Amino acid sequence: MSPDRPPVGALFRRFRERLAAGADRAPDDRAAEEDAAGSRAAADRHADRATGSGAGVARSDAGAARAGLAQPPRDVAPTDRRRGGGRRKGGGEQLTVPPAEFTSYYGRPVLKAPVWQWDIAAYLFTGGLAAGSSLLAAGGQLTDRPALRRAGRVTSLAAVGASAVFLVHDLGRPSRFHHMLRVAKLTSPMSVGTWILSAFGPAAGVAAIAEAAPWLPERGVLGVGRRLLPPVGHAAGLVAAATAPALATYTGVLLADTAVPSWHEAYPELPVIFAGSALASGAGVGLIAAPADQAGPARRLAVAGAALELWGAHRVENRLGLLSEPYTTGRAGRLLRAGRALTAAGVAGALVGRRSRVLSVLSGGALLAASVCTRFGIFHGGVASAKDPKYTVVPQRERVERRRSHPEESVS
Amino acid sequence: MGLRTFIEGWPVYRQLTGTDPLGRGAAAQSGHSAALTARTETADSMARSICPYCAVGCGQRVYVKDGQVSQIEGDPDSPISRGRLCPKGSASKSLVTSPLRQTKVRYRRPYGTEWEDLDLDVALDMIADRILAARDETWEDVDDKGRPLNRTLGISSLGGATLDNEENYLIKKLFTAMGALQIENQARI
Amino acid sequence: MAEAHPVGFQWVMEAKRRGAKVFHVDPRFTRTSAVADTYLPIRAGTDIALLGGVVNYILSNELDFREYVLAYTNAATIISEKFVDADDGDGFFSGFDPETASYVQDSWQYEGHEGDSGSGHTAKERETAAGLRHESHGAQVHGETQRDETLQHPRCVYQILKRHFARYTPEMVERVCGIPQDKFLELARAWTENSGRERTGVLIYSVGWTQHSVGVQYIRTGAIIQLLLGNMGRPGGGVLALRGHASIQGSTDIPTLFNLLPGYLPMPHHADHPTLDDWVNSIRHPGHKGFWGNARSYAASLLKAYWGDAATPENDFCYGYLPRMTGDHGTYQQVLNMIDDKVKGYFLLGQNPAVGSAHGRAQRLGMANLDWLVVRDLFMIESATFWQNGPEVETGEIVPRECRTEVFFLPAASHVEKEGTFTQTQRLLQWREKAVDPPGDARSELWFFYHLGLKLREKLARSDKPRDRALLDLAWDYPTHGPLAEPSAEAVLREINGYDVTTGRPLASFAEAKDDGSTAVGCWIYSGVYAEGVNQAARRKSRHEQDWVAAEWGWAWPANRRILYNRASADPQGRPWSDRKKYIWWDDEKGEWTGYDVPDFEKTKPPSYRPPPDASGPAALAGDDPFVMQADGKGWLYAPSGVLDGPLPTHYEPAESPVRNPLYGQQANPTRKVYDHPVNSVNPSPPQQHSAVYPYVFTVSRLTEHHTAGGMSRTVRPLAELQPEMFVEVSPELAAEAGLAHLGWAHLISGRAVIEAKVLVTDRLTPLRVDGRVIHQLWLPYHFGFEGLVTGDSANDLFGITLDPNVLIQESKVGTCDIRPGRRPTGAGLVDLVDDYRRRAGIPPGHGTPPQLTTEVRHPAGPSDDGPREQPR
Amino acid sequence: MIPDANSLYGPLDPAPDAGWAEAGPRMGFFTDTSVCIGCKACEVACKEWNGVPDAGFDLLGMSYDNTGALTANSWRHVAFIEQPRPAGHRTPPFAGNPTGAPVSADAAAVGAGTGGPSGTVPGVPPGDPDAAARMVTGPTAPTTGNGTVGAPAGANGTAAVGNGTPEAPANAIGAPPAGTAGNGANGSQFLGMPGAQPPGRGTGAEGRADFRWLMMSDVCKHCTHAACLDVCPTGSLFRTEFGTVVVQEDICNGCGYCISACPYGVIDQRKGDGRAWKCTLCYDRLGAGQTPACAQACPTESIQYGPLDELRERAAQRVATLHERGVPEARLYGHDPTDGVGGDGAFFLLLDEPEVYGLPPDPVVTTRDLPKMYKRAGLAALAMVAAAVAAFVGGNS
Repeated sequence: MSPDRPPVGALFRRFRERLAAGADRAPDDRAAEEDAAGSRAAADRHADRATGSGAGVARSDAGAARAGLAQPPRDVAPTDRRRGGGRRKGGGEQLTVPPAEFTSYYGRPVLKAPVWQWDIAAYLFTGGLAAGSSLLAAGGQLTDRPALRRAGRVTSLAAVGASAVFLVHDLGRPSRFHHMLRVAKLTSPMSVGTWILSAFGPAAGVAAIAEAAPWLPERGVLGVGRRLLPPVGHAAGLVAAATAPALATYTGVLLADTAVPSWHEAYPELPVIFAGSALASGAGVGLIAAPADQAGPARRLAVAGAALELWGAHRVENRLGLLSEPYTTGRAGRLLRAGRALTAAGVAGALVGRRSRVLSVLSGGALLAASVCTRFGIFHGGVASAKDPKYTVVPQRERVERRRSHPEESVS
Repeated sequence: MGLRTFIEGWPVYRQLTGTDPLGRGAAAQSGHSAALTARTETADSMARSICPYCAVGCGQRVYVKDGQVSQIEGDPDSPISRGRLCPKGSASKSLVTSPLRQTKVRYRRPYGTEWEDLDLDVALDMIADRILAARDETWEDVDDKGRPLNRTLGISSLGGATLDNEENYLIKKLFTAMGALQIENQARI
Repeated sequence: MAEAHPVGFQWVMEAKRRGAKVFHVDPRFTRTSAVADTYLPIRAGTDIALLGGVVNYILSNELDFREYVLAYTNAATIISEKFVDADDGDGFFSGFDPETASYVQDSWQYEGHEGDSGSGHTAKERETAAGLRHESHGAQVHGETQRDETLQHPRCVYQILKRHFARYTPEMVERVCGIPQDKFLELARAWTENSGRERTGVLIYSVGWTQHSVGVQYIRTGAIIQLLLGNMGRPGGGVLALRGHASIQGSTDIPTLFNLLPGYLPMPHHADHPTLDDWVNSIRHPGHKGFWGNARSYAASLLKAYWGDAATPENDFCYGYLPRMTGDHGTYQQVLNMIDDKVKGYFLLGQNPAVGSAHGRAQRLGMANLDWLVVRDLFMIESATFWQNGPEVETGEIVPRECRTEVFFLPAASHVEKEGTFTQTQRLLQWREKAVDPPGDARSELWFFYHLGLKLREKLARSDKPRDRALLDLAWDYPTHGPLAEPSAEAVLREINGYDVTTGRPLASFAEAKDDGSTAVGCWIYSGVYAEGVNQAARRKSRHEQDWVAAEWGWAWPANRRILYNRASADPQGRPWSDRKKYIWWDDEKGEWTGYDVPDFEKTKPPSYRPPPDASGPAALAGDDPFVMQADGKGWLYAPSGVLDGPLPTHYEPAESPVRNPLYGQQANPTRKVYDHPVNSVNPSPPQQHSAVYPYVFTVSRLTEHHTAGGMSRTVRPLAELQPEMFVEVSPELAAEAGLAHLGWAHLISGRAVIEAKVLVTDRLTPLRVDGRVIHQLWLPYHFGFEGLVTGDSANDLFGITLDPNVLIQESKVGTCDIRPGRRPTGAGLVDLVDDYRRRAGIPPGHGTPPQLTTEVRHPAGPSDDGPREQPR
Repeated sequence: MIPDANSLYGPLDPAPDAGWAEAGPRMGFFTDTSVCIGCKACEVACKEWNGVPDAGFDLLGMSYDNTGALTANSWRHVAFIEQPRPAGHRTPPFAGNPTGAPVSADAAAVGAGTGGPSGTVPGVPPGDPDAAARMVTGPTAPTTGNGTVGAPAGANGTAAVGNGTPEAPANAIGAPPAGTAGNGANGSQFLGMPGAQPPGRGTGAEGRADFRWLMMSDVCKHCTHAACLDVCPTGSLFRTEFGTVVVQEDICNGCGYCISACPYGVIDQRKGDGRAWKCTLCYDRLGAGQTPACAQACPTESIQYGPLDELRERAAQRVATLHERGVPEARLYGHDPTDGVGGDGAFFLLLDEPEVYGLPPDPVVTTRDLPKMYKRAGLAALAMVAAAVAAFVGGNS
């Protein structure tokens, strides 16, 4: 034995510590955001790893525990069952809650996390913004609120232009963006979206360009344009508005039609959230751009949009059992909470600040920011759920077990 | 390409007119995919070879296209391997086409710190000179009792066991004729 | 086998599918163990104890296949009364000569043959690895032997065997090998129950078995079991060697080995073989039984092939041109001579000793001390760049500016860029067709040596020195083809096969070889590979178009036989032992041997044939003597000659072992070869002091993903990525003891080197309880070196040089070391660490030689530290 | 042609559904892990044939798996799982050896922390140590911590005897591990109440005796209902006439949708290339009537290629045989045409739960719910329109 060798017991402790350190390296920043019960669970979990004692009981998901569900079915088809108090604790039932204990190959994710970068989340926003503002524009156009129309159309074009940039930029092979037009696949929300964008984009573009008519000279070729553009723009604006709802909501399907657990299971809500978010962001544009006398519809849109958005977000944060967790923790949780706050502030501001231009602009900004937060929140929530095998394995395992114990109720 | 062929080649058109309305299969196939075939089918020639790694002796088929090895895979006819190969045998194409393979003679002069280039013929000539010099310097005609030795112990050789029998035969024959006795092989190791 | 020969392993899986039981014995749990029915972890270096236990189990329970054993083995033969067994000699057989560390074998002989066995003193054989020449045939025995068919005679082989192995009890197996008795009995039971008339069992070893100081005796023990159980010469039986390189069998058949000429003819020895007649007679032993009677024809035909027209009966076929051995000229002796500045030039032909040979540091220091070095390889291997990137450069032992070795690196042609034959592990010659031309300056060895030969002859053309005659008279005129003037491999193969020198007709078999200079045969055992002018090795008849023996795929030596000694697949009367296991049998109507394979017997010699008393050569073998290459036609349970370290296998501890030999006073093989050289050292083993400095047993072997020294795998991307780093596998218990962390670094220290590796702590390794103590083993892959896509320290650097006496193969499958967490020191600190360990282990600088003999009195209580130290050789 | 009623879910012969009116029998893989020897010939043969670049040179410490996962640069992946658990049909490998508590769980936990960029996007991320530990010991297992506590108990015993030098009668290591070691590792019963067994109450088993080493060559499943294919917006992913799913490298523009859609985490984007890659089941070789490269290379016929119907039959027989031979844990995975993806074109015989091998236990193709999703989107869109109309019509300012 070498004299400079450290004592043996100490050496093996290093091995253990390395293990513990490995466990600690795993991202676990949820604890801070948990409510009291949740944070205790998380702390326990942390302690488990650090000390190596205990048997991993504490891995129940906080949402389910709060709900006091005996056996929270984590993959159930969405229902409208309302939650209970949400703070109820204790009770004999809870002991039988199976912890979110799961197995995977070296603890690695079963799924590949989405390769989409921030630009897809940004597109979710700009696409919604384009849709919302084109609705606003069309409304303005039909109810003769030129400020809304103008702002809506210009924003819509800018947003749809940005969307195109984001979408192409996110491609692994941007030069092949036109391959999107090779096929028209109903089974592919992205293909459907491509064709929607193909209809919406030019229409929004023409509508926006039509806004330039007043600046054109009165004579000559451009003069013809000056005369023709407004009616063409009106038509285009209506076309854009007609496709706008599809544009705003298909993105919900786009995310939901994946194996990403928290996206897929949220499929009933995502279109709603995105529709609401689109309306709210469109309303935000209206609030920013329109004089107070024209901003009434924008205020009402803001309220409607916020309602849809908040309702949807609340649902995904609570209804999905374990799969709600990614939306309430970490970056997604922060974003969604910020979005909620901003939405509330924006709506409040819009309603209160009826006469204040400044307040309206601020409210509009808040709504836009809220929409950004919501989109990024939903996006990151899904990504987080794909990265952690727990969200893949636990619900599926429960489904298997359920089927095994109740073969007659085969889950379809 | 005329507009008509362009449109007829457009998968959306094929979706609408063909058997694949969902665009999942026949309609979505690209021209490139439709024309795909195994490159073993289009090889210029195929040599029947044996895996160079372990001693099991698995049959290999070596496909050549344009003077380059395009694929090496197991020979299904072989009663030994039945067409199968282990990871090493499967990597044979990478072995023979590896960019790390040396294809130029390299020379390190005494006390040198870098490799230099050298012409193959020159190298062969230099080696021959050195063999003869070493042999002359260390030649043993007879032992101390006058019994013949006929040898040099100034030259050694160590061969790998991936050499062919024919190669080993010539190596042994030439070295024996030059009196070089210390000829060894992986078989000793 | 699944680990290193996965494609061969398909047949094991096939057998398993049909109900075969697979036992796997290995120090670590491998991919083979994963699918085996039973896995037995064993202490490295103790296989003889395990197999000896099986022999004892068979004999003490009389479970041998008695009819087979009686008829086909030398079980009934009576041995000289002078013979003293190791059992009585505390680890020594009679006749040991401590001066030369070798045996005088007279007392080992069959009764009545003590003087004329031709073996006698074996010091020279030991020096020249003479055991190797028995690869194609057994040693000689003269005349009739005395037998006791009842096997009751106390000096008959059966009884000697029984006594010798009596102490290899299950308890002893457990004590020595660390294999629990239950496990051992499971193996012994299954082996015996699945052998006999209706069933056969096969023993498969990988050639790590040969890399022991008792390697040959390992295989002997296996062969004894298989003979006792009647598993030799029968389908589904045998002892199968899984050799590790494409043509390593070919490299011994047509040897590039110092002590052999093609076809296992010995290289002449200066003292023993001054003339052709002396040489030939030493091979064939006039008057002896068996197939060596024609040795003169093989020898004369070889010389004729070498020197062509110059070789005539009058000049003894230029026998005088052959260089002579004076002792050990093996590769390790060469390397030590290089260090001592005795060697000028070195050729490395597709070989990488800087990584692949034991004691890498000695290899590299030797190469750094040459005048010139020629490396021919596909890749820039460690042996070509030792002067630039070797570990000794880092420690300052090799300074590039001071290293005089002139290095020529010549790129070689790959296996698809040339044609020729490999001989694989099953003695099968398979021809490879050429697919493409080699790139750039790359050339085949065939090209290199042919053109080198031309160049040498050209330079010597005007020489009148006698020494140059051998080169100038050499038959060296092979046809060439193509722009590169590549010599014809087929022409060389034809010469190997042999031909009639007047007509040029290729010989059909070695039976046609003549001793009058009318035939030239390059390698007599390969005669027939070019029969009828057809390249038989190139035959590729699909397996779907022939029977399961597949005799028309390639060509197996000798005479295209797929199972050797297949006469033993029939009973003495020539009938198959059983219908299930029929293979070769006597067809009474046709009066010949027939079956699925080429009979390994004279085709028309009936089972009832009995030789006349004065017969010699093949005619002296009876019709029920299946082992035709053995002089008495019997399978040798007991080897009266031919094996240098004992007629029977005996368990000796490895040269480096933490354990005292529990069986005998003699610790290690007394005849093992050790070089007394400053660079070489052996870690102390009990009863020497300080063996605890190197407390752990380590063993090395292959990974599926890599090949030998890594030159053909660490350079290949899809392989390199699969095992990208050097690692060491340790058991959790050892990890705890030594403080190692999974994926952390560790360094291992032996008396020669210190290397570092990443740690894999795995349940696949286990400590063993050996003789009441817990022994930890660790395992390393030996594929890594400092060049290539993935690099790492070389495991072989840890080994010293200790050789098996029979074949001079190094013990590089077991050694002792210490392991410590963290990375190794670099530079001078590295040398200091090794020196520090050596100092504590009592290995004095410059003296590496351990005692050859263990003479202390054993303390039954356990190991003792106060035995005598060094024993001068 | 009207799409099949089961076009999105349920049993289906996918090739005719994808417009291949003349399609032959559906071809696929059956991977029998019970005969896999983990040689990785499949990985290499695949790379050689398909020109797949290397996936990086990282020692992962995941037993002999240095590939890590199926990625764009590894279309076959051999998984290695070391388990101190009985193999059922054979003698315990370490019975009678002086072993302490097993360490596989701990080693796996360390291995879970390795990984990183591997030539694909986003690479192989590190895993969860607890889940890794459970992979080794099974659901009955203690957590990482438990296993780790056990090991030093034995180790400390040795340490006390003088640094473990061989002179010492170092048999302490063979003593029954004190403390919590072996809790469940040797097959103690899972009581359905994790944590119900207090720490320290082990089964009392003496060290690890049993051990098995599972190996399994994973590959793209070529699902009957292939989400990757259905969501692909360019038609790059398509169903071949053999019923397999192939990415067309001349079409793919790297939108990444397929990667999120795959319920098995198979398809992946290649860094620097941008396109998605995965097993093609050697579409080019199939077209020439040849066997895929991996199946041809596989030495032990662990990977079998053929008409799916035949393979399913063969697989069922194999499972029956294994059950007879005392391997009750043998089960098929992905063979069932009524499962969530309509059955896999590449299915497996496993010796443990699917998630142990990194497979999802009950994958469902996401497009099963696509009609419902569109419906919800439509409702949301209507709500949007309604809201907009109301906003403009209903107000007065």
